[in-house]
Amino acid sequence: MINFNFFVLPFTLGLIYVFLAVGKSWYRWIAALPAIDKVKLTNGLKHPGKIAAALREIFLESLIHRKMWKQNPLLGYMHMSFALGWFLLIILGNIESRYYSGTHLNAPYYPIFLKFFIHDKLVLFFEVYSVPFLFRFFMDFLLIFILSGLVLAFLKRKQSKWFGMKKTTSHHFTDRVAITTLWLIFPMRLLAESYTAGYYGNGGGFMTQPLGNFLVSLTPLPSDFVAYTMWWCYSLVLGIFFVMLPYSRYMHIPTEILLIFFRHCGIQPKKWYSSFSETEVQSCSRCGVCLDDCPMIAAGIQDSQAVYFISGVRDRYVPEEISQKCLVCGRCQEVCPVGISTDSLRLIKRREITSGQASDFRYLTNGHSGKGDVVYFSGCMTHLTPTIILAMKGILTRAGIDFIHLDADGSVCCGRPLMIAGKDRQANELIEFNKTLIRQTQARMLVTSCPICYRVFREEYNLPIRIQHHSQFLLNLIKTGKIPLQGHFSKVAYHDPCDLGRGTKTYEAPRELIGKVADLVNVREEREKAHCCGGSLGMFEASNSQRNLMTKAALDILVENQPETIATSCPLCKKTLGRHASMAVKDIAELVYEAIPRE
Amino acid sequence: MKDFGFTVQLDHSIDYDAKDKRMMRYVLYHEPSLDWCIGCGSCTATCSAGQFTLFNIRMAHTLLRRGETEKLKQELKKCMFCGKCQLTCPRGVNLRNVLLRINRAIELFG
Amino acid sequence: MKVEGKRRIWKDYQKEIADDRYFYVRSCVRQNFFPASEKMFFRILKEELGKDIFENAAHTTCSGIGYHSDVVPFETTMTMVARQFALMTESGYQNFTTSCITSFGLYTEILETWHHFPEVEARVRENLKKATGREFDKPSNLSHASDVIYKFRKEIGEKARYRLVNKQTGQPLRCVEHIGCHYSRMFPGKGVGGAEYPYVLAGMIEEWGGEVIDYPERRHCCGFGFRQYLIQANRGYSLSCSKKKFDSMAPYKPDLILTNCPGCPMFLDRWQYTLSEMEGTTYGENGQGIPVLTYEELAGLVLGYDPWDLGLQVHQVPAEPLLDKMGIPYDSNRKFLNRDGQSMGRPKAPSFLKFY
Amino acid sequence: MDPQVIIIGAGIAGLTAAGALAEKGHHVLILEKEAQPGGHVAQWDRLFPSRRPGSEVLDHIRKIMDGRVEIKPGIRINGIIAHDQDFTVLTEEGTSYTGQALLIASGFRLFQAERKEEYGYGIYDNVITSAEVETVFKQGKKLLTSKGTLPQRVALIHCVGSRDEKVGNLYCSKVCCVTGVKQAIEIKEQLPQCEVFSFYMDMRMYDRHFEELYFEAQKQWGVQFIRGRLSECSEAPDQSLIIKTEDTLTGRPLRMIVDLVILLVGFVPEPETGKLVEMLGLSTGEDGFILPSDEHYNDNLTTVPGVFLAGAVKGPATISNTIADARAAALQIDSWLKTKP
Repeated sequence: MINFNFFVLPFTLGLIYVFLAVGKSWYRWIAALPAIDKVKLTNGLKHPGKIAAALREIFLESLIHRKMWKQNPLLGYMHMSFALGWFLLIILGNIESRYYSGTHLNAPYYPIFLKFFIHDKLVLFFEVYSVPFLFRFFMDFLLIFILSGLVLAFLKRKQSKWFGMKKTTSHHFTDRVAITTLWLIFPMRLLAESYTAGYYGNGGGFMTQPLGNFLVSLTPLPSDFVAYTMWWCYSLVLGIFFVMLPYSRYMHIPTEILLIFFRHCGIQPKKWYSSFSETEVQSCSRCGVCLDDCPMIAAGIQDSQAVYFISGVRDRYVPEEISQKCLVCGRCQEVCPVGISTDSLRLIKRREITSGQASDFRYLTNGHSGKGDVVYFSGCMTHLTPTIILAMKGILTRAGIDFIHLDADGSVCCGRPLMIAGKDRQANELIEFNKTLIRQTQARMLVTSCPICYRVFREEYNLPIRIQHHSQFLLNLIKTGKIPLQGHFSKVAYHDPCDLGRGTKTYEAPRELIGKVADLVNVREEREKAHCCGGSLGMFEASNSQRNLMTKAALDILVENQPETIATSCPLCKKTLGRHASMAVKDIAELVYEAIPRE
Repeated sequence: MKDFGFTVQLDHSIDYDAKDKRMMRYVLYHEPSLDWCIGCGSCTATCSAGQFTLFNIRMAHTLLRRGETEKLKQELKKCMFCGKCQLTCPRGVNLRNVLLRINRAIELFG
Repeated sequence: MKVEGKRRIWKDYQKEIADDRYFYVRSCVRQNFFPASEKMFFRILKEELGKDIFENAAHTTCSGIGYHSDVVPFETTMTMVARQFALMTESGYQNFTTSCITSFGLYTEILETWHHFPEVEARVRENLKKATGREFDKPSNLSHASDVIYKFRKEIGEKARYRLVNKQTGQPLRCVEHIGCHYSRMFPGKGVGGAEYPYVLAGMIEEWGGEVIDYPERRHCCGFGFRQYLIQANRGYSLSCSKKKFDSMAPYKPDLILTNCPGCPMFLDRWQYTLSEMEGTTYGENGQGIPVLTYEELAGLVLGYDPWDLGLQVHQVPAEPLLDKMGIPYDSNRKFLNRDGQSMGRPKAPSFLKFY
Repeated sequence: MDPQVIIIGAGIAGLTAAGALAEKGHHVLILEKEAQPGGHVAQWDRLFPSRRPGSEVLDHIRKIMDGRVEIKPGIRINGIIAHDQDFTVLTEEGTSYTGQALLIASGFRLFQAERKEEYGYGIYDNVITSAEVETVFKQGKKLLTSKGTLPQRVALIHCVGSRDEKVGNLYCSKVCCVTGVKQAIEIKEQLPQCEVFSFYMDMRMYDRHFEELYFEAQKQWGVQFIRGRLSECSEAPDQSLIIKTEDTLTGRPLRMIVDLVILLVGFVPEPETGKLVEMLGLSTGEDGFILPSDEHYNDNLTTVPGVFLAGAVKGPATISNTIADARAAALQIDSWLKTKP
């Protein structure tokens, strides 16, 4: 028996093409990895534990879509039905083929078009527990599973609101072809199998058989001809889809697998656009989850979110405005199902734009900074919220800390504002300057009131001393009984500053600290999901009124549980929220200071 | 050329019509909020760099408007980009983008 | 341009100018750089207009240069000026006419001071009396020599042999009038036409057939400014002022610059040479510069005097192109001959400025 | 029957007061020197800050007054005789009018821009005043240069005749700043391609909605404000104007070529009012405007019983100020007439 028909050619050629194309890309990316990453990859692949972990993640994320489930169950189901359904269909199809052919060595198209080749193997409908019946039952079940996802996908495109999404992604031409063919694959399979089952009066499952009988009864044309045409269509859409895959968003499927391997081997994003960045970019499925969670949506900004930015990077053209129109708050990174480092990709792009710009900081001359046990760096922004400085100095004095206020006469910027604009080289000049100043103090600890400074001190300064944000430092003072507490605030809602929360994962210290002096009320979206206050230094392209909208959106969530005070731990957040809040906005240092009994 | 022991001094005044306005046009196109400036100087008063050197954002803006490119270039290098200026602006000018765009304009037309 | 608008302003700034019996005082600068101009003033008044003009050999500087250079105190200056008035009184004249703009400004300033502070006048009279034994009457009329020429511009115009018209094209010559700063800027009411649109030179130009051009830097100082010039290192400032004026007037294509101050013709003329040597820049057509004339020189040309008798050969910017335009004949061979017909020597040709 | 109240001046102040007095049943006569009532507002197109047509305000005021008040136009007053109980106003035409109360509402005159000689008004063709701009707009015409072309760049000059010792006016005329902003916007509305520059010493946006108008001019219309007073103006060969000012924000002189210079002329006392002051023995401030008997409590009263003041005779005032002031004057006159022995 020759299991061949010409209609399998489009599929077979497409399959060969997609394997070659994906293989070529994988090879290119791996070859382009920096030497250090290549070493990491080789070492990783020698490590079965890492491979197992990667495979587990591939199963959970690429097939089950776990993160997406967490984010949006409907969307999770939709993606899972496609990915897992199709995957199981292939597995089961192969087993079924083996059952019929008795060999593993089937042509790759054979399992796909199995029903075309085995329609003559009669299985009676009432033979419920026979093996072929079970195969047909589960194959039909999987088909329904996938088709249910397809219906959801179709509805999402038509009415994204039903999915609780404010915005869905828009697509390119190749994407349109790919998505059309992808959507057609399973309806075509359904029609081909059904018509075949209807024509022969057998061979179908619980769905395909009755549907086939019904369709045949309706169709005026000879049903064998219709069934054959459908097989051709099925093969064609598969073939076209495979050919389009490397040029469409669906490239994310094979790329994500590679990315997961990379990550498990310890490869990290670089400051420049590396092969790793390219795999990240290619792994974006454009699912649009980042759209919905972006604070900019509140300001009506809908063209520069991570998904659009990344697709621009993929197409090798990102308008400067798009690169600069982002708060760099990190929220999208938290929710991205693929875990793409969206902020780091954006900064890479910003570096390309601005890194060449000249700077001249020769006017900074080393003054004598004095000595102390603890060096307190208030930060530029904190100079605009002097109550924080007042509170911090009051607390430090009260606790009997030997401290020096390093930037009492004005701060030399920590460098992060420059870095967030892509000017790392220029930032390094400031970093070096500040490092010298800090070293001169011979302090054992650096405390700052500004999360922006805190983050860069930790990430870029390589200081040999402990670095704490004042939330951590104050908590420790309280825990060690260095400061007495008396007052108590009722109903305080805490706003996570982006750089402190998502930036340095400092979620608990401020909450614990507030717990010592106040009743902390819950906030619907907090910690990793906290909204940016809208004042972020990462944003360049938003107007004042747009920023105000973002601030108001963040405030709306903060005030849901009727707090009496909003607490935050960032001077910039305090200033931004304070502009629009109807209640007091205080830094946690102020809360602590006010709770200390007056001497 | 003869040396008489003295030189012709450059005209100190700004000849508006002789100046290159490309940088001004570029920055205003990309950051129209710059038009809202009333020259109050609060940006300059709060400026982090201004604590250490004669850096004047209000002046930089005016230099941009008048096409005084050379001086502007030297001035802009001193900016630390900290963003305090933007927080004090009474008119809500998006100053960090202004500074970023001026730098860009310097690259493009300087 | 609405000339009637200017006329309306001129009407507000008319001054009384004596019509005869002038007591004349010379200018320190002009005696040295443009001696022919002062001589011309005498010839025009006496020979052409038949007026009585007198000068006293004992008269001195008014000390204005010293005063404006902050080396002579005002008290001293006032006493020196009082002495000049005493000479006038002793000579039996009442109408005081000065050749120098700075003197004119200073005399005006002093008379105004005395008017408002009679005790100062009394003290000066006392000082003069003690120092020299002289007494004086204040002039009943104070004018600058250009005021006098302005007053008789019609009479001169009637006798004119040449007009400020380009012979070839028939178009009026385009003239820049540059007024000395001290003429009316301090006391607009004391100058013909006031400070913003002075008419003293414009009136002559109009009367003699030329066209006055108005350019942005017409109010700007020539740059002399006493101290700037006296110290060599500061001369760049002086030069820059003149350059600013030339650059500003150049688009209006002037045929000549007319001046009424000692310093202005000197600097507007010499600096054209200096600029050409320093920067290679020349003004006017074909590198010939823009001729700069005193009002006496211009009146003399109009009346048909020989250009070389008027001293035009000592100008750095050649006068020949202007003479050609006006159709005034001249003998190039006589240009560098002295009064006795002997050669004075021929100056070295400048590198850029045209030389005839 | 003799009128009870004679109002001098049929501008906004006189008409408003007349309407208010007529409503209270007084017999009012207005004497106006011009042929038409309406004063300056009748010449103006749209009013700041809302840009409503001036005619709308004028019509409204006239509607209250019409048919109840007599207006005598073309009147020149050459004498006022104060009797015990009334005043007799004598005119150049030989007629006389007697009334029990006199309201001086003779307003102001616009500063004559020719006096600021260095600006070249009346000499350079393209130097015009803000009043001329209003006329152009009121006629529904386009603002053009003297050659009839569309101006590419316009400079509005603030404080012309105001805050200037050199013309003897030390006071601020109050309305020119916002008029300048309003006209700048109107020019941009009419000629979007035209660059509009405003040269100011201070932007005095003191009243309600003024600052917002200023912001609108920057935000929506891109009007450029340069802090510096015009020093001098001269004409280029093509009749455009070369203006010189200090750009005080760079601390350097600035030179610019513009197609049109618009002088925002301020308020000066009306010379005819000066005669009334003499006739009645009233006093004026150093600014030449009439002084009321008390600047806070009795600012519609004068030192002469029965003589009242309303509007810009007391100094620069906006239209809303003037209307409110005229109503207040009407109340004062009404109570004075009622309590009169």
